[in-house]
Amino acid sequence: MHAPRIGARTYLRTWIALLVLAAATLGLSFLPLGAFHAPVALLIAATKAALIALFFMHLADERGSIPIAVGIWVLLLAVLVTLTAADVLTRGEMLRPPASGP
Amino acid sequence: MDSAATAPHLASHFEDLAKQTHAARLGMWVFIGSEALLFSALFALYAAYRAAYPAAFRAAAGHTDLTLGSLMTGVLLTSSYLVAMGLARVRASRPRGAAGFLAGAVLLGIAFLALKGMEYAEHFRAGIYPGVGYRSATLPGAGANIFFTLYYAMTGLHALHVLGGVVLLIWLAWRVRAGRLTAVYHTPLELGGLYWHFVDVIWVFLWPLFYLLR
Amino acid sequence: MSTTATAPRPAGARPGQERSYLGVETTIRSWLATTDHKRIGLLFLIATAAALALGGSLALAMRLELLTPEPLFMDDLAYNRLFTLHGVIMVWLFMIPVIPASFGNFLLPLMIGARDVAFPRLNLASVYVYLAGAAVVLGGILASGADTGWTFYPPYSTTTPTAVVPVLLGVFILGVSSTMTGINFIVTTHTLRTRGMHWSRLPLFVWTLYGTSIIIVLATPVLGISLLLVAADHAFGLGMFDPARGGDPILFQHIFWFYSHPAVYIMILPAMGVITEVVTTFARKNLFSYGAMVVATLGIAFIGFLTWGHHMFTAGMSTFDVAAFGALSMFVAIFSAIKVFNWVATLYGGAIAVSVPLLYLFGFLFLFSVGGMTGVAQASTSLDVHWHDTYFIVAHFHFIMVGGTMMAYLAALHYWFPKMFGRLYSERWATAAAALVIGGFILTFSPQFWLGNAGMPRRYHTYPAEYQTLHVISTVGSWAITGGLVLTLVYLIVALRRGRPAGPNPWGSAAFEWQTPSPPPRENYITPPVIDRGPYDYHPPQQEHEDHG
Amino acid sequence: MSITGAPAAAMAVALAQDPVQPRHPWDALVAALNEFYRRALGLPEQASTIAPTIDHLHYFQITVMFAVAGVIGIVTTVFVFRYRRRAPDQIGRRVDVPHTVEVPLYTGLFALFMLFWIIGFRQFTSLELPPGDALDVYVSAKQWVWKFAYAEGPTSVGVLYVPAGRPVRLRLTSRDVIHSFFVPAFRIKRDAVPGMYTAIWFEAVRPGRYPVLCAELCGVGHSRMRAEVVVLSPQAFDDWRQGRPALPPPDAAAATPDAGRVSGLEPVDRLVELGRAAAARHGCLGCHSVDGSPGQGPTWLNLFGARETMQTGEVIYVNAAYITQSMMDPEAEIVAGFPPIMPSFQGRITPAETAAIIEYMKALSPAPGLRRGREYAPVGGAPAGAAGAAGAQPPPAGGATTGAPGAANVQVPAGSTRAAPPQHRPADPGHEEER
Ligand code: HEA
Ligand code: HEA
Ligand code: HEC
Ligand code: CUA
Ligand SMILES: [Cu+2]
Repeated sequence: MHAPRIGARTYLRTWIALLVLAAATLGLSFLPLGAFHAPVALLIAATKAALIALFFMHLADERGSIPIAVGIWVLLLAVLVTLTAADVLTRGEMLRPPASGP
Repeated sequence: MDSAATAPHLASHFEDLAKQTHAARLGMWVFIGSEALLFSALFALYAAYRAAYPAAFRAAAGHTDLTLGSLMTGVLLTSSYLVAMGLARVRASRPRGAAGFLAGAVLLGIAFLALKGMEYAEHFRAGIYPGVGYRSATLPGAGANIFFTLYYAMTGLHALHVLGGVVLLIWLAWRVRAGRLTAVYHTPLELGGLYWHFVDVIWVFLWPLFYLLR
Repeated sequence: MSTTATAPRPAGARPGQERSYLGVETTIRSWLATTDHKRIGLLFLIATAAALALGGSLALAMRLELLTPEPLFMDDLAYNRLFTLHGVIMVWLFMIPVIPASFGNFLLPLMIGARDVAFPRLNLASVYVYLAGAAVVLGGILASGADTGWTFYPPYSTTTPTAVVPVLLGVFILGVSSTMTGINFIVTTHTLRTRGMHWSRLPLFVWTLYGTSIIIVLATPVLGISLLLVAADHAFGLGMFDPARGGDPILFQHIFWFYSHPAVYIMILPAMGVITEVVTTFARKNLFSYGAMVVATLGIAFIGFLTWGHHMFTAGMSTFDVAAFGALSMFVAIFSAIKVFNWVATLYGGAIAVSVPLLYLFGFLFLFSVGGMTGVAQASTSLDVHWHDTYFIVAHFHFIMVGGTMMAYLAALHYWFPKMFGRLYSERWATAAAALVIGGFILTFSPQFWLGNAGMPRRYHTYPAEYQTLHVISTVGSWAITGGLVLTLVYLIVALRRGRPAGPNPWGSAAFEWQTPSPPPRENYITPPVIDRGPYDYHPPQQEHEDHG
Repeated sequence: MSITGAPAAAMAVALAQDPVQPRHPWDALVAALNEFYRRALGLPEQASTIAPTIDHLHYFQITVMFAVAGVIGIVTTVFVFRYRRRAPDQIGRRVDVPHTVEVPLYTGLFALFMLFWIIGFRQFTSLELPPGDALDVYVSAKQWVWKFAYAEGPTSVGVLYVPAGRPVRLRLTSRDVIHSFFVPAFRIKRDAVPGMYTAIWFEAVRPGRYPVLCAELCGVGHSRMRAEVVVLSPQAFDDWRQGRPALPPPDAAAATPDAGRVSGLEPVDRLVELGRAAAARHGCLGCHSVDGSPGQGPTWLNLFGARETMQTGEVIYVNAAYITQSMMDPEAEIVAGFPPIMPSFQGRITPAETAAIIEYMKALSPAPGLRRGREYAPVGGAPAGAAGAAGAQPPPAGGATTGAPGAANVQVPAGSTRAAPPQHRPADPGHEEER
């Protein structure tokens, strides 16, 4: 049975956390982070997504099949992105479309 | 069929309402997984193209409107919160408050679409069209072109989802007001909320990819 | 819908059959607006058989054309359209829905002791979405038909003047339909199992449907987006993969195969489920290793997602990805090996009755193994450099799809025909047809391995004259297959009207779906059954009982 | 390898066909097995260094497959007979699986699969990595022709000339849609993708002609998009590449073949000059000398009107029709003492050029021999006029005639990594090089 453990108070906290994180990533985007730029921004985005899923979408309350399902699709998403990008990243210099190297 | 009496919403092939709601939620989550993979193909393209054109992508990301983008982020996050609150109110048997929250979310959703439209218009003025039409003088070159093609494809697909979500929320708000969704039975609201939050999650990733990673 | 006519006349009804799902209502409307999973299954059975006939006719025309090295009765463009439409129809209109949407819909609730699937109206909608998709595809064919191959590679697909857009959109809509089925099956399996139907007691057919559904739900959207991108490019120059604008056509291949490789497992997994049901019923014994079979099913479903790049070894993909996808393909193959081993081992110690479904099972075992093993050879990368896009590949996938899935489809048809209609068909004619189909198959597709070795590329309208002999053999074989299939159609229709009554359980099977009357009543089980054994348990309960899994 | 005459050339070719003399009985066994399998599997000849290696993996896997398929067939049959149902209500025996069978079986099978993959992938990398001294050829595909350009020097359409015994790296690209360069005899294939370069290499083991097929669907002409690899001896290749005949041409008026320079000559002389230019451009002079010196093919000196003995022993008079046929379908008649390596120029040479080349040959044969014996009639039954004879060979129906020689200018600067942008969509403002 679905026990609504998560209520209005959690929602409020989640919302505030989300806004804080958004502000943080916005601020960080102005700092000269160099190569860490993308990882940091994506990490924050992933955190926000996790917050939304856990509390707004009540994933924290679910047991069994639903968390497993979510785990699977996150995994597959990662696989698709990784192996596709890996192709472009590891092609010989010759095969890469020219243009803007870093 | 022990609990059949208490539940007019129970379909004959389910044992009880709890099972039926669980089935509905599971179905929704599976559907969301499907949706996530829909976007993931575009995320994969983004990653691959960014690997191919890193500099052009950075330059182009610097060209999108950060203010509008951040505003949209705030708008969507807040609307998500409002939808969650709407659900909390329904559960607490306070339909009036719930409908108010949902109406707020609808307004924010519409505001998001308006901002998106403004941004598109701004780009069009600069000659930044998707695909063949692309003719920006400030950002020439293959990489920027691809960046904006992806930008239109991903934000466009997302905006379509927002649009669908807005329609869904209007219908839900109306049903809540009409007292059709109650503390006992509010599965449609739960599912609609899940969908809206998912749309939010997608934006949470689009925002850095197209605005922040400059 | 012609099936209305096939409902048994109430006059001849046997006890318990008055309430059969076929008999409760017989109006056309009661069929077209039904939410009964069994009737929906039958609707899909008819629709997919029509698709098979259409796709098969295209194949026949193609084979006829290939009799001579130079054009025989059509031009290059017509030929290119022909194999494109053959591929599109066979894959999306026939093979993907055929077992899940027809037999799956019919049997899944019966097998788990449920009254229906979780979302019956969604189920009905999937029929109409399928029909809409089919209509759009056929509209595209009438408009001028695509000539891109079923793989729609850009930039050719975005620049060809033929009607690719309707075909792409039609396939997209068909994808929506199968997603609906997939969601339904997953939720049904999770929430509607009856008392005592633990996961470790699920029939293997249910497990394979479950695995297939996972693939459908998670892979189809990726196909959808790749098709939409190509359609958008063709229609208004979106240019996501346009090299003139810095796009990379190889990336399309990545996302296309991210769907289409798992899609081949969408096609084979339910077939494997059918084979498991058939082998246990006709050997009248437990499955050799239930646990290994379940693991293999899930393994195929998940690892199958990691091997898409093996279609791109010569495409200019990076060497790193070639290595990764080659190795991952070996991983997924091991699960199929587990299955083959288990089916053969299940025969050991059985009480085997050779009947028509079992004949098709033998066809499946042998042909699927050969097809799968050639797949493994292709996955060893260097050999695929020679074989890629030759008839060797055509032979590989027809061995698996026709020799595997279609054999399983025919096995299913003959195995569950009495369940669905309560009647028996003529064993003798059925045996003759099976011989024709299997023999014709071998005649049609074996020569194609040699053609591929010799370097005959696929999708070739004209070809160097030295390949002609093998092509002629192949064409002749295709006529034998056709003979067998038409014969099947005939005696099955005859059996619908005149077949001997089957009784509830003509094969003496222990499987759950045979424990209801045949054909089953509208609500499947009058009282929800309680399960106290595994699905392949032929042995008295007093015997020490254990679960495998 | 020095070629001192036509017979020597033939001998060299014969030798090259058998580069490794079996020294050990084991080698002979391997060679015999190789040949047996190759024929049984219908594989084309092994004309590249990598082909036998790849084929050996093929044989290995096929053998395993036959064994496994055989085991499945036999075991199934045995079980069906041994355990057939003897009474209608008979029930099978319950068999529970011992894990001691499962685990080692699957581990062993998996090890076998990995072995396939390890061998296969090692071969794959060797297909990817050419030796350092490879000759680069730029291959550019276009609906529906293949064009070949060398880093410096000539280009050709539809025929790839390469030397035997030297690694050749192909850098492929396409101007429109994806094509795939496939040489069955070399066991190589690689897609030509617009907007980028892909690469593959091979080393041909002996002179000969090998078909090239397009293996990626590229439109209506796909099945007719064929070409040819002509493997020359290294020396012949060098001669061909420098566009020079074995010895300086007798007529020094135009040492550099260049059609543009001959505009001021008399009409017939001009035709002769055009013919010489065309012969140089298409590489005829790489094989045929014009001064009687030996080469890959018979010399053109005094050829026109002469009697030639064919391999079949038949004697043929060389007239315009026969020359035309030699260009379009060289394998129809093979001159005695020469290997059948001359490529077909069908669809690559315009009728006007054919006429000009014949005029050139006539000019090289000032004293035609007596016209005796049977007039040779080409397949098409052509009149003896040069242009008419050429016209008797209709260009193939596909798009191959688009490869007019003048268009054979694949401008790929060596070392550039950017393919010429595809031209299928005129309005592409963004295709300029970035930065
Ligand atoms: C139902 C469909 C189906 C299935 C199940 C498979 C299964 C497999 N396929 Fe196939 N495949 C296709 C349909 C299918 N394929 C299609 C349609 C194409 C062409 C697409 C196109 O381009 O149009 C294709 C193309 C294709 C290619 C690309 C070829 C090319 O274009 O160059 C490759 C390459 O690796 C491949 C590999 C495999 C492998 C390793 C498996 C494995 O899963 C097979 C595993 C099974 C076994 C291995 C058999 C059982 C095991 C034993 C009996 C034990 C003993 C085994 C050994 C000793 C080897 N397939
Ligand atoms: C998915 C399933 C599938 C099935 C079942 C088939 C079935 C057949 N296929 Fe096809 N084929 C493909 C999938 C399939 N194919 C794909 C994906 C391609 C690649 C396309 C591309 O390159 O893009 C292809 C390509 C392909 C080619 C290569 C074309 C080329 O590259 O140039 C050839 C050539 O021989 C061929 C032949 C056949 C034949 C003879 C059959 C026969 O088995 C058909 C026999 C069936 C019939 C003749 C129907 C008769 C039935 C009736 C009249 C009614 C009976 C009804 C009932 C019993 C219910 N197919
Ligand atoms: C790869 C080397 C090669 C090239 C390039 C080549 N030829 Fe030949 N040619 C040969 C050989 C070897 C023969 C003899 C065998 C045969 O008859 O096929 C021959 C024979 C001929 C003959 C018949 C000669 C005879 O003695 O009967 C003619 C005519 C001819 N070639 C014309 C041409 C023309 C014209 C071209 C260019 C457009 C050309 N060849 C290019 C190798 C070549
Ligand atoms: Cu070029 Cu096919
Ligand atoms: Cu695959």
